[in-house]
Amino acid sequence: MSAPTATTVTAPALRLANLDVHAGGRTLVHGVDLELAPGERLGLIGESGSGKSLTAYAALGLLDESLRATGTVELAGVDGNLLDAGEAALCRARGRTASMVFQEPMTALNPLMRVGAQIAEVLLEHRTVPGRSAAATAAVELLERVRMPDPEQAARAYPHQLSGGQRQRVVLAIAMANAPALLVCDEPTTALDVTVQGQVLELITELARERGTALLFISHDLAVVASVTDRVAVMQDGRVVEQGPVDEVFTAPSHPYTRALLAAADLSVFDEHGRLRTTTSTPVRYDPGTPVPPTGPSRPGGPAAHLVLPEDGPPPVFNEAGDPEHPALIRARDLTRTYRRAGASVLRRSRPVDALRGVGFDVVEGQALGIVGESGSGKSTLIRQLCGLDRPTSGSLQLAGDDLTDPGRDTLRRVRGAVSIVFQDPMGSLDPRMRVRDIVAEPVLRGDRAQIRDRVARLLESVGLDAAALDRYPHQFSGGQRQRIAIARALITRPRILVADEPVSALDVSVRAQVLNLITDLAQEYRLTVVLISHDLAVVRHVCDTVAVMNQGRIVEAGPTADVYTDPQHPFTRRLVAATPRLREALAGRTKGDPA
Amino acid sequence: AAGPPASRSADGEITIALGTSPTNLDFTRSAGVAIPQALLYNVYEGLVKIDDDARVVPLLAESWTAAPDGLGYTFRLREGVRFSDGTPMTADDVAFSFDRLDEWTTASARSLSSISGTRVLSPREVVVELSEPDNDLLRNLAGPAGAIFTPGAVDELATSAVGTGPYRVEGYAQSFEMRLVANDDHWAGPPPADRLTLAYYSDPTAQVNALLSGSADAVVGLTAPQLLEQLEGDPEFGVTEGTTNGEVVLAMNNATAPFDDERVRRAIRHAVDDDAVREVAADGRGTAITSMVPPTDPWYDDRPDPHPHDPERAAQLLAEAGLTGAEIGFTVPNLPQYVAAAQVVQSDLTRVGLTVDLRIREFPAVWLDEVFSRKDYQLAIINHAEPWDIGQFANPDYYFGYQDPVADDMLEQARSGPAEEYPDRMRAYAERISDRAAAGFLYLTPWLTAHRSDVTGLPVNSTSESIDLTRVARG
Amino acid sequence: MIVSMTRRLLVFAGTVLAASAVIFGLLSVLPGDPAEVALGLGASPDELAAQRAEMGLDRPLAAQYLQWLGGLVQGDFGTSAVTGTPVGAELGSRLATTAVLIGSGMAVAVVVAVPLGVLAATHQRRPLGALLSGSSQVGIAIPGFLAGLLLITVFAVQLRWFPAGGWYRTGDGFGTLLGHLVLPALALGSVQGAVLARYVRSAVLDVMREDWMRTARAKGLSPARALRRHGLRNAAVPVLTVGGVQLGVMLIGAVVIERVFVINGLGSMLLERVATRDMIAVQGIVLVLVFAVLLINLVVDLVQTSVDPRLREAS
Amino acid sequence: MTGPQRTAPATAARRPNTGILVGGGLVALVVLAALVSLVWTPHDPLPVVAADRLLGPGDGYLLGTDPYGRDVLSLLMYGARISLLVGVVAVAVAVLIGVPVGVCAGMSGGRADQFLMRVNDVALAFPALLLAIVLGAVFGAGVGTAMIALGIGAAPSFARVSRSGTLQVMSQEYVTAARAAGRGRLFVAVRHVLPNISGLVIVQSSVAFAIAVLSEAALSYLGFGTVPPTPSWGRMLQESQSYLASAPHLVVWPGLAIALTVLGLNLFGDGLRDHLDPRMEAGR
Ligand SMILES: Nc1ncnc2c1ncn2[C@@H]1O[C@H](COP(=O)(O)OP(=O)(O)OP(=O)(O)O)[C@@H](O)[C@H]1O
Ligand SMILES: Nc1ncnc2c1ncn2[C@@H]1O[C@H](COP(=O)(O)OP(=O)(O)OP(=O)(O)O)[C@@H](O)[C@H]1O
Ligand SMILES: [Mg+2]
Ligand SMILES: [Mg+2]
Repeated sequence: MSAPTATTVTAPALRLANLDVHAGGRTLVHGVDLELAPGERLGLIGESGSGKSLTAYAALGLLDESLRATGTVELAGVDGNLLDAGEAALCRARGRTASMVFQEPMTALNPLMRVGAQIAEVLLEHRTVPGRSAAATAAVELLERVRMPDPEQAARAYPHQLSGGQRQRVVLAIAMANAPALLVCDEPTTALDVTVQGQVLELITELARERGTALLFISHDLAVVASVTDRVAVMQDGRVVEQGPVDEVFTAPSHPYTRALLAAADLSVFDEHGRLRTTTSTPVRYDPGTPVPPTGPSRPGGPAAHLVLPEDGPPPVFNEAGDPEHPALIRARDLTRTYRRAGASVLRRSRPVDALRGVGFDVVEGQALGIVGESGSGKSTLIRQLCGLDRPTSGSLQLAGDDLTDPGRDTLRRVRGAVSIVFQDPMGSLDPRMRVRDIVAEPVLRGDRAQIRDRVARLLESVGLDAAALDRYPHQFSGGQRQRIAIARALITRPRILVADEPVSALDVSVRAQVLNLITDLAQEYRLTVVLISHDLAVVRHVCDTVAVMNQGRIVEAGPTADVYTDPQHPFTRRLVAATPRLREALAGRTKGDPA
Repeated sequence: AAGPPASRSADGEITIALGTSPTNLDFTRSAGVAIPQALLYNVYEGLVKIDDDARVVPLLAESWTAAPDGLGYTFRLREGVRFSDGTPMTADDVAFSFDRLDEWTTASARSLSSISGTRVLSPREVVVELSEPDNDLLRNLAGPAGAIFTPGAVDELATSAVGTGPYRVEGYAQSFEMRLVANDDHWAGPPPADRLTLAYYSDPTAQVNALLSGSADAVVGLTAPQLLEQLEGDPEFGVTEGTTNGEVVLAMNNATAPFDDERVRRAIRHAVDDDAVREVAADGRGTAITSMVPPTDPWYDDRPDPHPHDPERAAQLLAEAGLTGAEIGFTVPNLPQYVAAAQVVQSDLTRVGLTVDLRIREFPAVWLDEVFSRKDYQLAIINHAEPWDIGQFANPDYYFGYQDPVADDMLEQARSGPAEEYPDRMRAYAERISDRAAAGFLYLTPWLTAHRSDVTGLPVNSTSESIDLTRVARG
Repeated sequence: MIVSMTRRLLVFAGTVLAASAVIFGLLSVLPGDPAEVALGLGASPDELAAQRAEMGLDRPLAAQYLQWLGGLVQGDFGTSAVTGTPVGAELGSRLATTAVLIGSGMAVAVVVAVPLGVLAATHQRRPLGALLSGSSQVGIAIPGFLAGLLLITVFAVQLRWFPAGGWYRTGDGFGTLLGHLVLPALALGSVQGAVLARYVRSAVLDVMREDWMRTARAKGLSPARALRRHGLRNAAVPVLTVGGVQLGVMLIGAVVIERVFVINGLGSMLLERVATRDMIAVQGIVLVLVFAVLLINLVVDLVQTSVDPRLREAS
Repeated sequence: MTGPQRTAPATAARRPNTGILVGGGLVALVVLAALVSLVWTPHDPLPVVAADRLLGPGDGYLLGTDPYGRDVLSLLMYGARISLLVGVVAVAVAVLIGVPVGVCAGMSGGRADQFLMRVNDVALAFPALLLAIVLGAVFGAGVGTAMIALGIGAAPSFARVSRSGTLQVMSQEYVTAARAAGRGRLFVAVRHVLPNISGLVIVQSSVAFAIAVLSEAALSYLGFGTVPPTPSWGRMLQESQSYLASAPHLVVWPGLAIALTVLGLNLFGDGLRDHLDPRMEAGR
């Protein structure tokens, strides 16, 4: 794996000139000009649908059949305009002089082929290794290089036997196998846990630097872009509206859209009303120096104690309600949930999964508790308990006095009236075949039609949708609007508790800010007790006074949000906090110039 | 067609395409016309046989004399006859075969019920004793019941057939083919063909296609005349149309209402246009008949139909019987020719104001069960293929359910009376049956044969219950 | 893996048993009295009674079922009341015939379907694709027996290239078998092939939309190469299922085709025996047919498991 | 927990594709013929007119006459009724049996699901045609028996389809939301599951309908189909096969009628499938 022979020092790794992408009549990308010097790392940011991916695909000639690209695409090692080059030439270039890492690692690998073979293939395809055996060993080396635990073993594994992070490592290994002159990454870490994301990003930069590979890095997460790239281009509606060195663009953005984007992305700055900035509320001037304001409404009855799960001994009760004035609305003790994976047959015993292991905590009336943790840590399971969608295997759970450990019908009805939930995926949580009016009214089990109708109307208004929305179907709304509808549905029963499972992780930066604003506002307006789940510390930090960190079915640490973030006690929390990319730190880190 | 079809038969072999296939080789226990059609005369032989002109001629018997009182026949047997397993055929075998008749479970045995016993005079002479005079005896001896078996081979009749005939059964695969090979030490010398392959086709179209594509050398007993059009006038093929004993009968259940009323029966016969039925069902072939008697029978008469096609008369008769607009159940075998005929009948009866409910039933199983055995029918249609079968109207258990002491008496007189008066008395009997409209007699089934022009010796008519292939030859 | 195998086999056995019970129950209510069929016209009531007793038709259903089942496990399908011959032996030879027919039919189907389907998918938005999927649509729309009749008229009656029907005899050469096989196999296979082609097409289309196909392209594989190296094997998984079902369908399609080409296979045997109310035989035939279908499903199941590691894991 | 995602295509908003239009057109044609035949046919299709047997196209009969002297065109129009009847009833039976089973299995899951699907497997092993033959023998052949048998035979496939559809719907968060809001199984089944699997079921129906039409023909050919004199395309084919040489037009017309109907149904079904499949969005 010597440095690529094709790339010449002077020629740019990639040059896009006046690139258009058309779909039928529509033009999706307008006159994009981009240039990457060899080894340079360029970030491409912008809202969903702004044309980032199309631009990237066009650069490698991977556009969908139905799309047509015009303009100039020049790639080091391929002479002439790539858009005019034949399929053969493109094939020679792809995977050798330019390669790509995609967003969804779970589906990016052939499920029927061993991982090693899939890596070896790209080597053999371009004859960069003498033969099969050489390819096989090279594959193992590559796996080792991307820090895959036990590479020999992994080479023999099938994709479904690897975790998301591991699969993305494999994809990366494939991409870097032939030390390409250009590596394009389209949201490479969006699907990964924060801690894993950290490692993968590190790996990408490292490999790129080591092999002198130019990097075109697409992400909607500005902090990530800031930490990875040295130049950034901002796209809006298929146009590049601004590009330049990261610290310039991010500290002194010239284009209003960039400003708005930055403002919305940073959950630690607020407008004059102490609310998050959104793309619509464009600030006069964006100044990352603004100090972190106090987090959301503080817990009634004084802040929670900052506790950590001891190595040994029984787990403590986190966020315990001390003040009798403010009793616990939710009271969980030693909560355990063990799943037996739905055994496919009498004859097959399935090994149990401990989704919750002895979780104990309180939630005080009117407080906003955040729960953070990685995928599979048990967050959703916990929520299912709270909503009476699932019963704990052992332990006790009380909600407003009702015992949810083994509830009767009317207990359930009461509880379900009192708790309502907002889900992660705004598409999946709305029935595509129902009108908005019916969706929102769904939780109302009985009552006079007319009343319900105008209650629905009023609620839609208060989540910022006009009456016209009533008779439309979910697909006619944007992601953010859909999440608003979901929230409206959650509030129609006037619940005391609002549970939100990753309410914004599927949303765009700008929209995210709006929805978070909405939640905080409504929480105050309806005097809601909020339990908010997220893998994004910043989100929790903005909404919640208290945070509990979950890991492998346990709460490992909990306390006032600020405390936990500023001095995390438990090793896992530390790792989590450390791994979380923050724009401010990222920029700071850059100014303390690093070799690039 | 593109040139003469290359015959796919091996040399010395002649392949003959037939219709429905035998269930097995045993016509003493298994019903169905297919078994005797294949085996009688060709594999099994009786004392006498019926030739292509419907005459009774000697077979295993050289000659015979009837006792003056008509209560016995003495047969002189042919010299040097051997069964295909090598054992010589003697008078004892004849005695054995007739004594064994009561072990038969199939109906045909009943045709020899007048035999009371046998007496062996010498290896070549045997006396058949009768309980009553029987003018039908010789004819019935020419049928399956008259076949001569050897005691050594009656245990697995279903799978092996040992007879004295010119052919032996080499193998049989049900509904596929029966392979016959020449019996070289047949008393009349080896037959003209070394091998006969009887190929069975459930469907007439397939039969004719087999001939056209050279898979078969001849089609015998074709039930779909319209298929012959493409062959007629083609020099490569020969087509013959002969007569049969098969009267297509529109049976009415005389035992129950409404057909216990003679007016209704006559109305039906006036209503149905027999010629139209023949036109549609037999493509205009076959012969018109006015009673259950084919032209080949001695007592056939060609008088005009006592119930000519006359819808007005029919309607009138129905009105008299108060049956206008009634619904009639019509139970039909699920074979193309019957379904076709039935639709014409239905159409005709509808025209005279009756509602006809067609009940198509699988033949044989269900149709026989409903019509023949349980007599649970009003109107039915079937081809009565047995020779001299008009006597069935006298059988009280028979599905016609026809009660007529006078007629019964006439038949009795005819059967046991002097042989020379037999034909006239039978003619009278047949007329009465038809006059009383005991049933409808639609037409006489044609016997249709098509063959490659190089195949000769096929029977033209179907006069017996056998398909006599003993003279079939190539060239 | 072992556990999963035994599990599958147990389930399979259970299913077969259930099926056998259903078959027996269904057929024991058939009208028409086998005893009567055996005896023919005008048998006397006591003759019938005797015959019934001889056939064991007078005993309670459960007993009859158990007896039948007991015979089956020893490979004895009973003796036909109508023909007086053992059913098992004939079933064997008929099944062999039908198996050959279906085997060749399936071969034709696959040969037709795979290229047709793949091309139709890869040329989805081009004239060729439209043409191919159009022609497969037409193929599906033609009744199998009509296709058979037309083939006979043209290739057997007019051109006289092949026999119009029938089957080869033991002792005939392979050529004869082939001659008798061509037309029925075409009639059976072309129609099923058209059906299969549709599924191949959609399977390939699905596969072509997969992310990992994009990865393969990004590796530098040409579209065709990517499809061959990665696509087809994946597409095979769903197609296998359909193929299994198709085989089952063919088994029944064969009933019709055998009638058209007067082939004495299982199908024509079924029709004959239904017509003669030969219960024991019909039971045997239906059981064999159903068993075959179930067996096919099982095999498809196992093949898929061996192809797809994820399934292997799951079991 | 994925990154920003694009809005799914507006299924309802898209205009029907060519498959739906062409297929729908063909089917509509058949339906029209059937409807007209209720009030008018060129000749009375039932009575036999021996004099007019086997006339070629023209001379008073647009498409000629059959061996019974009946007008082929009138028979075709009348036959459309039967084919449609068979299809509709068969599909109705299949849906009424299959969908509830599938939805129950999919919603209850676990043991109940296991059991239902096992039963379904057994049922699947009885192909519709086989069922029709056996049932035809049991209850007497006839269009009624055939329709029911074909329906029962098709039910398992509906159960499969609706089960997998149901499983997909049940895994959606809007179902969780409904349950969290205290809605019962029945509500979920009626308001969420059924509407969302309706597309699948309709597609399956069009396929099953086509199969039913073909099966009716095959059954009539085997003698287990429509009982005369009721005209049916299948029986027209069966009756005319022995005239293939002398009067080929008798085979052509019913054959064409069947082929076009099936073609129409399949085109419609495929068109609908593509129409409902978001991934087909690109390029349309
Ligand atoms: N094959 C296609 N046919 C038609 N339109 C398409 C196609 N692919 C993408 N688009 C449209 O082009 C626009 C840009 O798509 P693109 O994937 O580049 O956005 P993006 O910036 O990558 O968004 P995200 O951050 O969600 O990936 C979107 O409006 C999308 O709907
Ligand atoms: N129905 C179930 N059957 C079996 N195991 C389950 C089930 N639901 C969850 N699990 C397991 O329980 C553990 C916790 O799942 P849970 O959904 O609570 O994690 P999470 O924190 O919500 O993850 P994510 O952030 O991805 O939503 C995981 O290992 C998961 O595989
Ligand atoms: Mg993108
Ligand atoms: Mg979750």
